[in-house]
Amino acid sequence: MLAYILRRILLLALVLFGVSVLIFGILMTFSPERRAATFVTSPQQVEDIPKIIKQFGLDEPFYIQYFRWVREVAKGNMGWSLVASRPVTEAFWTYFPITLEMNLFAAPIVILFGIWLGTISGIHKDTWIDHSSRIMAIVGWSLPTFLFALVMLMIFYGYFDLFSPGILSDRLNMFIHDNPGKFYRYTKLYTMDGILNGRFDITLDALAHLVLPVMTYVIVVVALNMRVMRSGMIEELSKDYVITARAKGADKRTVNLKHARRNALLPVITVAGQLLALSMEGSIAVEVVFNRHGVGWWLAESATQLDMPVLMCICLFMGLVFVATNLTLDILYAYIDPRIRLT
Amino acid sequence: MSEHPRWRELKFTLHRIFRNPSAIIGFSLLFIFVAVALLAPWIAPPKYLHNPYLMPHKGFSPVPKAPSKENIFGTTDGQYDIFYGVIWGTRTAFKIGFFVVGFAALIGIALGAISGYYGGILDEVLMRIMDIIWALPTLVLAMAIVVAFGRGLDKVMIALAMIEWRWYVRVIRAEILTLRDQDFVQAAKIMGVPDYQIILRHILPNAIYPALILASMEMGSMVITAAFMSFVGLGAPPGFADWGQMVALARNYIVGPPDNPLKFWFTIVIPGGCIILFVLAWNLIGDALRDAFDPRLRRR
Amino acid sequence: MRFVTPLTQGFAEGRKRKNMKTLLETCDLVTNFYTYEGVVKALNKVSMVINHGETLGLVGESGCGKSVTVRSIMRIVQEPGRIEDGKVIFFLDEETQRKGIDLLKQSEAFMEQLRGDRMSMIFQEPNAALNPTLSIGEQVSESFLFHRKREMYQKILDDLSSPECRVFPPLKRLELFLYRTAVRNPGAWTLKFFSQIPFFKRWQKRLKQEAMRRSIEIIGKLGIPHPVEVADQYPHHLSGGMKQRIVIAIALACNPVVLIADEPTSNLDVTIQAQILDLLRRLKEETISSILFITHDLGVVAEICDRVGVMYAGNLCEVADAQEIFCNPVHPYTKALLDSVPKLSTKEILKNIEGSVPNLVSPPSGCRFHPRCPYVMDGCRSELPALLEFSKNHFVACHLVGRNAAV
Amino acid sequence: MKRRLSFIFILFLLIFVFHADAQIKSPDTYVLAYYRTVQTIDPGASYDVAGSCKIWNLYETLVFFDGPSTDKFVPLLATKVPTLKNGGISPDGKTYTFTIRKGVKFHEGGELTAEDVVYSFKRNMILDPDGGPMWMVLEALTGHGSTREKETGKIIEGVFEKIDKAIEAKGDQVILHLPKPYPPLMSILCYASSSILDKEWAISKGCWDGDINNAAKYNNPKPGSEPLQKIANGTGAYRLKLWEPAKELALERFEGYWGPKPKIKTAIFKYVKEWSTRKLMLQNADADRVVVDTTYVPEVRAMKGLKLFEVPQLNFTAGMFCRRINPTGNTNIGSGKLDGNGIPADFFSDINVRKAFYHAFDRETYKKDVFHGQVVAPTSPLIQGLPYHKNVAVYEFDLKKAAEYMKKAWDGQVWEKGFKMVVTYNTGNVMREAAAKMLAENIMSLNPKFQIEIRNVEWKDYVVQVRQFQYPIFLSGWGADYADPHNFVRPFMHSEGYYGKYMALKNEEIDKLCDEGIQTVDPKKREKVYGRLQQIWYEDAIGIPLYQQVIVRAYRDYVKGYVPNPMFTDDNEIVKQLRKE
Repeated sequence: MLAYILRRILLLALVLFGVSVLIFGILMTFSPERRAATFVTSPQQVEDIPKIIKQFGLDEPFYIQYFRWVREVAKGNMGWSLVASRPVTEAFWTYFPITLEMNLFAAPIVILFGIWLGTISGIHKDTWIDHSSRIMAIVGWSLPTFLFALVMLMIFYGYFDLFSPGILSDRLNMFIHDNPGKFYRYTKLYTMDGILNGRFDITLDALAHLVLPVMTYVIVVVALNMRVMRSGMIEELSKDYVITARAKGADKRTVNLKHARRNALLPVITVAGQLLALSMEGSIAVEVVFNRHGVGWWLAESATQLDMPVLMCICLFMGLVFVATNLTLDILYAYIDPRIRLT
Repeated sequence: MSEHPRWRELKFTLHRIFRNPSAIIGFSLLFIFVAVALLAPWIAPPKYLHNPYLMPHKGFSPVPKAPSKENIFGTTDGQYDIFYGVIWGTRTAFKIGFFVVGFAALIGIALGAISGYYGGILDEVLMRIMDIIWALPTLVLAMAIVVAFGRGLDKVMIALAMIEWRWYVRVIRAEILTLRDQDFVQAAKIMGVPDYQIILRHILPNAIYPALILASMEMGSMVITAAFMSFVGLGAPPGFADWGQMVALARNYIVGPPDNPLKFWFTIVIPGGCIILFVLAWNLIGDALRDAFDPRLRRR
Repeated sequence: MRFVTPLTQGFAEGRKRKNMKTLLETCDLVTNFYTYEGVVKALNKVSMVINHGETLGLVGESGCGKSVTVRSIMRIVQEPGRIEDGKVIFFLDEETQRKGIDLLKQSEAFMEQLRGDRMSMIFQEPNAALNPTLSIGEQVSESFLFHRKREMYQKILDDLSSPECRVFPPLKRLELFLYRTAVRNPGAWTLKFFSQIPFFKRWQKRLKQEAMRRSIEIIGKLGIPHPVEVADQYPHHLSGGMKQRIVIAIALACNPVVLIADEPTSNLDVTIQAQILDLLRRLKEETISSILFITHDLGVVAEICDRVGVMYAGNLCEVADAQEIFCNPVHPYTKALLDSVPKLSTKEILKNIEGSVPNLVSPPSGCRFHPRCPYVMDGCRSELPALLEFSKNHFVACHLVGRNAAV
Repeated sequence: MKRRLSFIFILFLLIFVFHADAQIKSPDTYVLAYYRTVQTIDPGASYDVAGSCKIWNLYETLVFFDGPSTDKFVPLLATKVPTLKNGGISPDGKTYTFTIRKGVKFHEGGELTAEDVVYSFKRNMILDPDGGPMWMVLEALTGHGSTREKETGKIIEGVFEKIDKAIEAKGDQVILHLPKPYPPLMSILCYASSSILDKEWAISKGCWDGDINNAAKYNNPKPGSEPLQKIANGTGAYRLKLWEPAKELALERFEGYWGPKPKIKTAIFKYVKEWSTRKLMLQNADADRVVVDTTYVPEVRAMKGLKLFEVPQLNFTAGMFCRRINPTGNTNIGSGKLDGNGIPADFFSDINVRKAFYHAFDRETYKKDVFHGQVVAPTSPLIQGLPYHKNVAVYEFDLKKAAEYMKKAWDGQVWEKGFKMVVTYNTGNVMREAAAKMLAENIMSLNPKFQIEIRNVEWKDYVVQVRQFQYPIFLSGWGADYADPHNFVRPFMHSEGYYGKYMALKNEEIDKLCDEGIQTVDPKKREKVYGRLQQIWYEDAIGIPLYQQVIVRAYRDYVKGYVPNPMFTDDNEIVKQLRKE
């Protein structure tokens, strides 16, 4: 077990190195001029591009620049983000909680709701329940997220003036900023902090701003989970031990929920893991539309404006998340499925 | 019982597939799309012969015009004829799907099969590489690649293909690892059948189903991803007949003027609907395939 | 000049003659499977009888509907199978002795009460028959939790109320209260309520412990070394034979009246097979009254069965005492079946049966065996022969026999 | 099931909680939703509209534009505006004298002195980061466009001494010494880069320590490392409350302000990229004003409860012909020869080609369709709102004429062989996209042998490509730094000018006129010079004037007090003049 984890950590190192080299390599395909141009914000400034290239040594060979970058990172300096116009690490820690918060609400709903739907339609295979719920899920799945998000925005915010976009309404935001003494940012998550500080209005307000993003995200993503769960259920229900259980005198409910579902859950765990690992890019469109300035939004901005340090930072982070999730998943697996032993 | 067993199997599978209502819906939808794609030049004769994917437009006004006689689906931002765009967009959609999936599947299956079959150091190395590739967030990588190699749908397609192959490696390899040690493969080995034949004749045909299912699912989702790229501004240029691009172009008209918020419904509903139906079709087919192929769900 | 009677009366008389009580009886059982290929007519009016204290063997080629028969009896036919017609009459206990209960007419709930309690089942494939993600103990104790709740409640109550049991008083008072209500009626809402609340739902802990204790006990009875350890192991830790014993343990947990063994030994190697058979025989003497033993292995039949039913393509074609069957089989199929078994005594080469089991989507008209029957007559093609008493306690469904008997 | 129900339940609960108020949300807070990111609020470094317009609220300059005017000024931190008449400007136009207002407080409590003013100018000039705004002041006060040489990036020796001499304090007076007369100086002094800092505070924050000898090490910091990037301490009516870059920037009323007390207590500038979102915020009065692209003007017109201002801008966009395209590895000119599938590198050096393209551009449709008539169709870089502007002739839309010129071009070869090229615009700019397409389609309609492909390129790629002479035609614009013809004529027409260079213009007359125009003070003379220049633009068909934007500012109708001024883009907001009622 321990050896296993250790090996995984080694792997992590490998992954991070690989990822960084890859992304760096891709970004290096730009001409130095182009990369210098990222610092330019108005036509007048274009004059200074050669100077900028000099200043940052953008015309030096790949490995030199790469190692310069590594050295900086080792010093804990991930670079300067133009999009956020502040150091990348600092920016990351301001944006990350926003994305995290959204996913903290979305993920459980996605997973549980998906499992629930999957179980239902698995049990009632080929009945109208099955078909309708599947079609529903797939339709959700086939919606382009940004489109759906905009529609949601129009319906709720446009018609009913509900759930305004953003993260927190100005009044409260200003309040928080005005008296940092009264409102501690323990977790950086507004909902949590609101509770911890006994300011439930803030929690509620934050929730109100979360409703639309979470809803959109859930409806789009749930299909993934539901599908796996469904086929899992169908498969398990066809197995012999189910009959054994029936022969024991187990009632349908017990058979479905205790015997079949337990086994059907295994593949779902994997999917859930993927969801977790991908949640960040999953939230790009949502964050852009609902004007939540989280990592997803930052990513979109940086990718289009070619904010290299940001891309690097986020890719590395995602690599980290990915490996970490897989590790936890494997452990979870071993816990749920007695047949698996980690070696 | 004289016919070849695999052939019988196939017939049986098809039989199963078409018992499944969702499959019927899926295939009929797909059929319509294929027909439209093939007949595009006759349904909507192109204006610029050197590039039929350029949507014709009268004037430049950004304000969409409601459906009328000359353009039956109305015009979108920039006065592009939605009807034309939808028709030729079908081709684009298929292009994206087939290119990305085909390319990715080819690489993925080849690599997966080889590393799964031979295992050993080769497998080890490939798996480590896979670990790295998997750790890369799809969209980020896609964006980076596109920004690096320039905008445009072709770039998006290349970028996606360069990422998606990892799925097929994973799927195929998993299948092959289970098949590799089974008796019929061992038998073939003992009989001295060359490896490539074993892989092609004995293993792949049994391992291919998950890849097929995956492929059919991806055919749809790739279109969505491409649409997303257009949304971020990295996809097809405005005026290019591509559903995703049209949706992205129309996104500022989802919310109409307050007195009549649905004024511009057609700009979003028509191309959006196309995307949804297209993806829906492939997904339904994918589901049907899964139900049909999955050996554990069969014969019942 | 012998008087010919249809099966049921025949047995009615038979019962009068030597007071052998019928335990379970199926009449014209019809089960179909609605598959994509079409309707598989798996059972075609199967009628048979299991008496108290006897072991009935059911033999036939694979796919002839043996398993379907028993699953239909227990009403656990899986999708897309459906029991279309017929009766399954169970003579459960004294008051139902006269006219038994038709299981097919009972509610699902009733069946759930019955299954695993009065009638239970052993399965062909021990590896598949156990839930891989539940511990052995859990799986065995389930049977108790389903059928022996009240009894266990009672026991726990006694233990609790006995002075030497030490529990934190208020908790004890609560538990006492709960278990009393439980004994009075297990479905009381208070129990449901308490089972929902996080902390208090632990009141059922004792019940689980009790069930576990019992299951360990029964596991031990079945001759499994250190049952305690085994109880919290998982199926994949055990060997095939062990698993099969566990399956049997599950089946016998609530010592049923009738045990249905669906090819319990066919996937085990010979030594284990022998052990399992011994085990069954022993159990038969001790606990269970009757066994319905399905197999395609005539040797096994000869070893443990009192009576034998031969099935072909969803029909019961011959029923008789084991001796009778082996000494003078009547139905051509039975003959063929016996010929195809190697015998030490004779040197003759084995005969095999021409053709194969017919596809039951479109079964042959009339007698389903006629395409393979050496003595086929035109009557066979048209109508299905009824199961008639050929000689005492020897029933055959064949036109030949009908002819002979008539003469 | 339970889960889903509870989810829906929460949803409805929230609906009830938050469906409360609909009228003026928070009367003393002003919210502006826009979509340009602020890089820095250091007056010496900020050179983008987004940044400078925040600075105008935080800091103050000596003088400022008088209401809507671009060439009349009101004193701000100076007691009066220096002119030739009141002797503030010396007759030779080389010295400017300002008397500093008394009793002005900085946010952090410091008192404004002449010393502060002197320090501020020097400090900013010394800072002079790459791509910064300081070139204007530097050019005016030292004659150098930068503190560093263009190519090498080395510091020009003696430049700091010049800076040191250029400005001095006498009691409560500040005197600027110019190397030569510089007419636009006054409007440069209004620009954010001439804001006044508090000397002590600035030094304490790590700015230039006031000793000219170690100026060099304060010169040209890396982006983001300029000391005042995130902090501000000016005399402005508002102090910086919070700034989360690329998210929001909040201003708070400075109670110790010397002038009349502003009505708005808090002003929030929100970064909202998605138009639909911005629009809905305006519609629901969650924003008091949002930045509206010309494209979407009809939508805000349709909205109720708004007050719209149409503000012509001091900016100019043109389609410019590159007369010496760089053929190496250039995919935009096809074969690079006049053989029917390409164009020669000097294709546009033939005036007939230029005129043909000129005639192929349909100004009327362009105006009507793309701008809903909401635009000034300029005739030359010297646009409306600038002094000495006059309407010169333009080549009207006329495909026949275009065809004729094409026939003449390259003595007929163009017409018979045809050509093939790529015209690019920068991604997302609808106006330029339309222009490019219009040109291309009209030209292609002249002759099937003409093939023009339209491509879109990310703006930053675009500028880089332009600098490498990659594009035969490039569409680009220029916004006013200060309201003087020089700021427009030079970049577009001078052979050394920003665009002139990349059009490969070579015309001694133009260059002469440009330099003359900037060095003469006498309005009469200047008028002649700039009149001539505008004429040349037409005669030489230098470029196709596309548009001079008229932005539409969409306020909620309860916001009062806005005074339009062409100098300010729609990101800008002088908050102190606003009130909600």
